[in-house]
Amino acid sequence: MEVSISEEGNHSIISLSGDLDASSSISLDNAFTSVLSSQRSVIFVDCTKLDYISSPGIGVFISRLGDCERQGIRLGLFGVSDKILKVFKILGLDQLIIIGKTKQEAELNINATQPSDRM
Amino acid sequence: MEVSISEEGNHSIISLSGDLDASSSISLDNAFTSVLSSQRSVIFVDCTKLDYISSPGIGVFISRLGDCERQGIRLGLFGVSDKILKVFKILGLDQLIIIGKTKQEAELNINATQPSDRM
Amino acid sequence: MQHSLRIGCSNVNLKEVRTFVENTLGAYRVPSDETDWVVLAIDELCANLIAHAHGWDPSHQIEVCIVNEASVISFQVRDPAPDGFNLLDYKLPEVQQIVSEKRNGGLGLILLRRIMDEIRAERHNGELVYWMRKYSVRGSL
Amino acid sequence: MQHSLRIGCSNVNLKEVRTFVENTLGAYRVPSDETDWVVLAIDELCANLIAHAHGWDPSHQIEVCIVNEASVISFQVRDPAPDGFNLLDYKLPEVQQIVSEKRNGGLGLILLRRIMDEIRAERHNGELVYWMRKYSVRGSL
Ligand SMILES: Nc1ncnc2c1ncn2[C@@H]1O[C@H](COP(=O)(O)OP(=O)(O)O)[C@@H](O)[C@H]1O
Ligand SMILES: Nc1ncnc2c1ncn2[C@@H]1O[C@H](COP(=O)(O)OP(=O)(O)O)[C@@H](O)[C@H]1O
Repeated sequence: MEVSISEEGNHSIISLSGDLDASSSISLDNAFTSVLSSQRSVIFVDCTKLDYISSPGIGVFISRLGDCERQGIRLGLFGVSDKILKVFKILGLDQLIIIGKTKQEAELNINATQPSDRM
Repeated sequence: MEVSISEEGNHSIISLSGDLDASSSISLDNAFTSVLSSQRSVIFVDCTKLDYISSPGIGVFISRLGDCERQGIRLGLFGVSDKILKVFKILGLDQLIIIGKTKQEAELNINATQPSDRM
Repeated sequence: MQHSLRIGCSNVNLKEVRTFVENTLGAYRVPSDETDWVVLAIDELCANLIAHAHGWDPSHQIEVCIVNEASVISFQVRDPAPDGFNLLDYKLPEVQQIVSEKRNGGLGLILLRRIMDEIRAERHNGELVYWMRKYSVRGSL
Repeated sequence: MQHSLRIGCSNVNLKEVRTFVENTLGAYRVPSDETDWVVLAIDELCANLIAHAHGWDPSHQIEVCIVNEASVISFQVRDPAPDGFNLLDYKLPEVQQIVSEKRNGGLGLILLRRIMDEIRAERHNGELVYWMRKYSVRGSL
């Protein structure tokens, strides 16, 4: 998996490409460490080029969502394929993290939701 | 299916050969009409050459067992193959009619059982 | 592959039905005790339709089809040097528990159990074999 | 037919496992959404063993096997001119009831249901199709 980070205005974007599995979930975790330290108010994860996800990747999202909540930072995924969405769904986690088809949609969803809604 | 009847001392024997199915169960029923009228105290059914049984054949045994009981006549099957026994078993009917591997065994089983046991 | 037989609605044709089922399953090397049950079930159903739906009218026809549909695929993960742990004895946590603890980990075996319909663990000469099947996974023949 | 892959216990080999499962099921023309689930389940199990049973020691090996076991056979009895009766709506009598009434008849559908694991009745253009499967009936490949 390849991970890249970009920072822009009030938000950071982590872009993922390839397979997020047990061997690569650490890269996503490291990316979170980096963007959390930059303290922007929203973190987007661009999943447009993400081909695969397994439980360690989902585990990173869950634990990092905890950090975001503690720091008052909003987290949104976009470009999530049906194949990846159904893994969240089989675990009943598709409502856990704000997901949009596009960055714009994720942004709208984030603005429509109060931080306190997502406890 | 071929059916033959022989009478000997206190018992009648109905011998079956071939397939006892919806087309042939009437022949078994007719054989019962005949041997019941001869009023011997035991009716054996020789199943040694019986290759197949389906529900109409079992239905004849059930209904004719009723006639036998009313007339105080004992009914026993022998030479029943495992293939045929398992059809009785799947219906929970392997205890319904006295069954022996050989005629001698069926005879012993009949003598060991009082008519009243088999209500 | 599909095999089919049409018969007129008369009890004399039941024998042909049984022979058809027996021979067709024989060609697929189905064991004879399994075949016996199927022969009986199909005979019962046909006898039923012949009598009750068609009043033994031999000008009416019914058809028996046997379809060799797809192949069954199973999966094994074999561990020649297992530790003592048996995944199947492991009590799965609740997803909600993991989420509320914001725990990173513990979802893998939950996914495994939700995906697979059957999972068995067997030891053969020290090797641990996890054997799995998902019913919807079938190969084309 | 059996396909197998051995890997050393390192997470970098999980990709190879996934590719192996995907390609093998692809060759059997398993639809890709079914394949996706199996790929995930096998990945989870292997990741689990790699981490918890073998502590990521790449000198330890585990093996993934995919077995194309047998063919699934289903049965149909097709009635082109059915009466209105649906066998599956019919409330089965108790065998004991039939026995105590010394009734000749009524066991056929009981047998059918005891033998078959699945029975469906479907109407297509006026034709009634009874579709049945017995899980233990499998053809050799
Ligand atoms: N083969 C094993 N040997 C020892 N412990 C195991 C084994 N497999 C699983 N476990 C235990 O089961 C837990 C759950 O496994 P899993 O659901 O895959 O989640 P994770 O690996 O993310 O913790 C592991 O954390 C571990 O404690
Ligand atoms: N296709 C059908 N059309 C109408 N009635 C039916 C049909 N199939 C079954 N039945 C009814 O269901 C009953 C049970 O059928 P079955 O178990 O085969 O026993 P049997 O034919 O020996 O009576 C029949 O007696 C009949 O009343």
